[in-house]
Amino acid sequence: MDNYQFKLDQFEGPLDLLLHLIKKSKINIEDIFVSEITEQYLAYMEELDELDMDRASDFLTMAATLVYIKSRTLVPKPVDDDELEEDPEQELIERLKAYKIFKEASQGMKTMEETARGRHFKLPQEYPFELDNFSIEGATVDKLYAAFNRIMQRVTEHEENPYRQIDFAPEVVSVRQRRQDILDMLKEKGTISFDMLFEGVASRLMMAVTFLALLELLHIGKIKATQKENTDVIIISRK
Amino acid sequence: MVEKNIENAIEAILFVAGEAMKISDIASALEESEVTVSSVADRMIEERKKNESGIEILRLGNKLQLSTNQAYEPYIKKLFMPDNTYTITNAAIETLSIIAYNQPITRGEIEKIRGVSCTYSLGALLAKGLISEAGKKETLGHPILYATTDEFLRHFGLSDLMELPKLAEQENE
Amino acid sequence: MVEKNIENAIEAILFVAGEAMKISDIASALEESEVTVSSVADRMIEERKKNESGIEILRLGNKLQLSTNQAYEPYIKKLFMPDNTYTITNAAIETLSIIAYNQPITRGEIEKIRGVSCTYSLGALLAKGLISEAGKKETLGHPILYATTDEFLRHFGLSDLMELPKLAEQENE
Repeated sequence: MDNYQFKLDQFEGPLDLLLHLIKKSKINIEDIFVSEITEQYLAYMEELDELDMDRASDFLTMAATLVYIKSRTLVPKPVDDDELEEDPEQELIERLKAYKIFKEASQGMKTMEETARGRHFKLPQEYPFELDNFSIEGATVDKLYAAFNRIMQRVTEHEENPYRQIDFAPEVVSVRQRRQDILDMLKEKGTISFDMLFEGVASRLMMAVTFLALLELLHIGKIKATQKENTDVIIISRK
Repeated sequence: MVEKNIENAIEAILFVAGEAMKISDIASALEESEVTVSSVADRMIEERKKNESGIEILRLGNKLQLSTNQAYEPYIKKLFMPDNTYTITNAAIETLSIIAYNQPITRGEIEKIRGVSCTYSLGALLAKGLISEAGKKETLGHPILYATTDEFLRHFGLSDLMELPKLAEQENE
Repeated sequence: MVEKNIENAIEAILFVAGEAMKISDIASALEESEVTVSSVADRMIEERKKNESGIEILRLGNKLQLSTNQAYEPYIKKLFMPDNTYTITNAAIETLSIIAYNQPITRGEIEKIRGVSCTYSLGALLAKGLISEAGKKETLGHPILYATTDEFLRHFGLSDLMELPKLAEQENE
């Protein structure tokens, strides 16, 4: 191991450390158990002198997993029940692959954050506007006191739930349900645009379900889709 | 700087400012002369009037400020009018109560509590002499501090700020 | 309503609102269809981009919001020295990217992917308003689901979650 002061803080967790070792050894994720990675990982663990137990426990659990997997290769496997048991080796490889995807995605997000920096927004305007007409005749200390308490009340409520929420469609919806949704939307609005159907739809699954529902409805002739020009919005209406 | 760029920069600056900005301050930020900024502003005001833009530029003496075009007031009323009981006076009293209990305080701090821009109600309270400027805060940008006046005490029949009713949380202390 | 009037009214409404406004709410105030308002908005966005306007319109999912054009940030910094340029730590951004691509998602599911406890970074992301609770999962223990917010879209300059770059695995499909 290099003369390299290892710090736990440099890594976002055991998977991050493993990815780092894999990258340094220039091997594929699939090859970690035929390589020296386990030994390198354990060597890192031994270097830890001051353990931040909270963080280190994740790293130590992973060390145990790695040792267990390594030991399995040394002892003969029982013949039968192998099929039923989930292969911990394969599982770890899958986890590493999944983690790697998000690690890379988060690096992409850093770049996006950088480019988006420097926008400014404004507070809502005070309304009503015509403050020239305002009069505080008759305003008493009690009224002043009540106003302040009212604001404090509002601030407290705001703090309890300070996050604006995006409305999400439920994750798992059947094509049948989605078909009904589309018909309901048409009943309410008369016509809808193709894009409106996908507004606020966050998952690919949900998009696919929506699209399938649309195709089915077109197929059975319950709805029709029209478009003036090639690039124009597609309008969906009932037949 | 190209004139189009000056226009756009003025627009962005006024948007962030939220209140009236001195033409001289804008000019020095853009490293342009006051005369240039002033004449560009005049053209912008003219153009927005002609186009009946939703956002207008107002010239208040040597200052500029963004404002909505009154022509669209009916739509704004429909969307934002809280309810009939919430009057202009309520907005001003809210702002005044925050100042009374937290003076001296900056516009930014008041807005943070109320969650809305307070330029209008501060202006109205200043005009009525209920609050006044009370120096500048020793932080970045040196924002103006506001405090209540003697007129405020007179109006509310107080001889001293100590006579303001205690707040619920202070009572518990 | 003439299209030019719709444009101006949208502008005025967004100015008063400050925060993101639903296209559907704007449409009902203007007594126009959502489709109309949406397409007028698209044209306004386009035009402001082309003109490098100081004030831009952002589309955040099914909402619209006014924002300054980043190009004029240097002048705004000079005048106001605003302190809104926070960045996110690596741990938090990992957690955030998992949420962004898999929302709504529980803490347990995030931790399974990251392999470490995420209590800390979830707290930081909630405090910054980049994520919010989005209901509970219909499984044992009813764990809280997390999803990204409008602030998330704004912070990363996205108008829609669909604009997130594709994941490596999806490209291979």
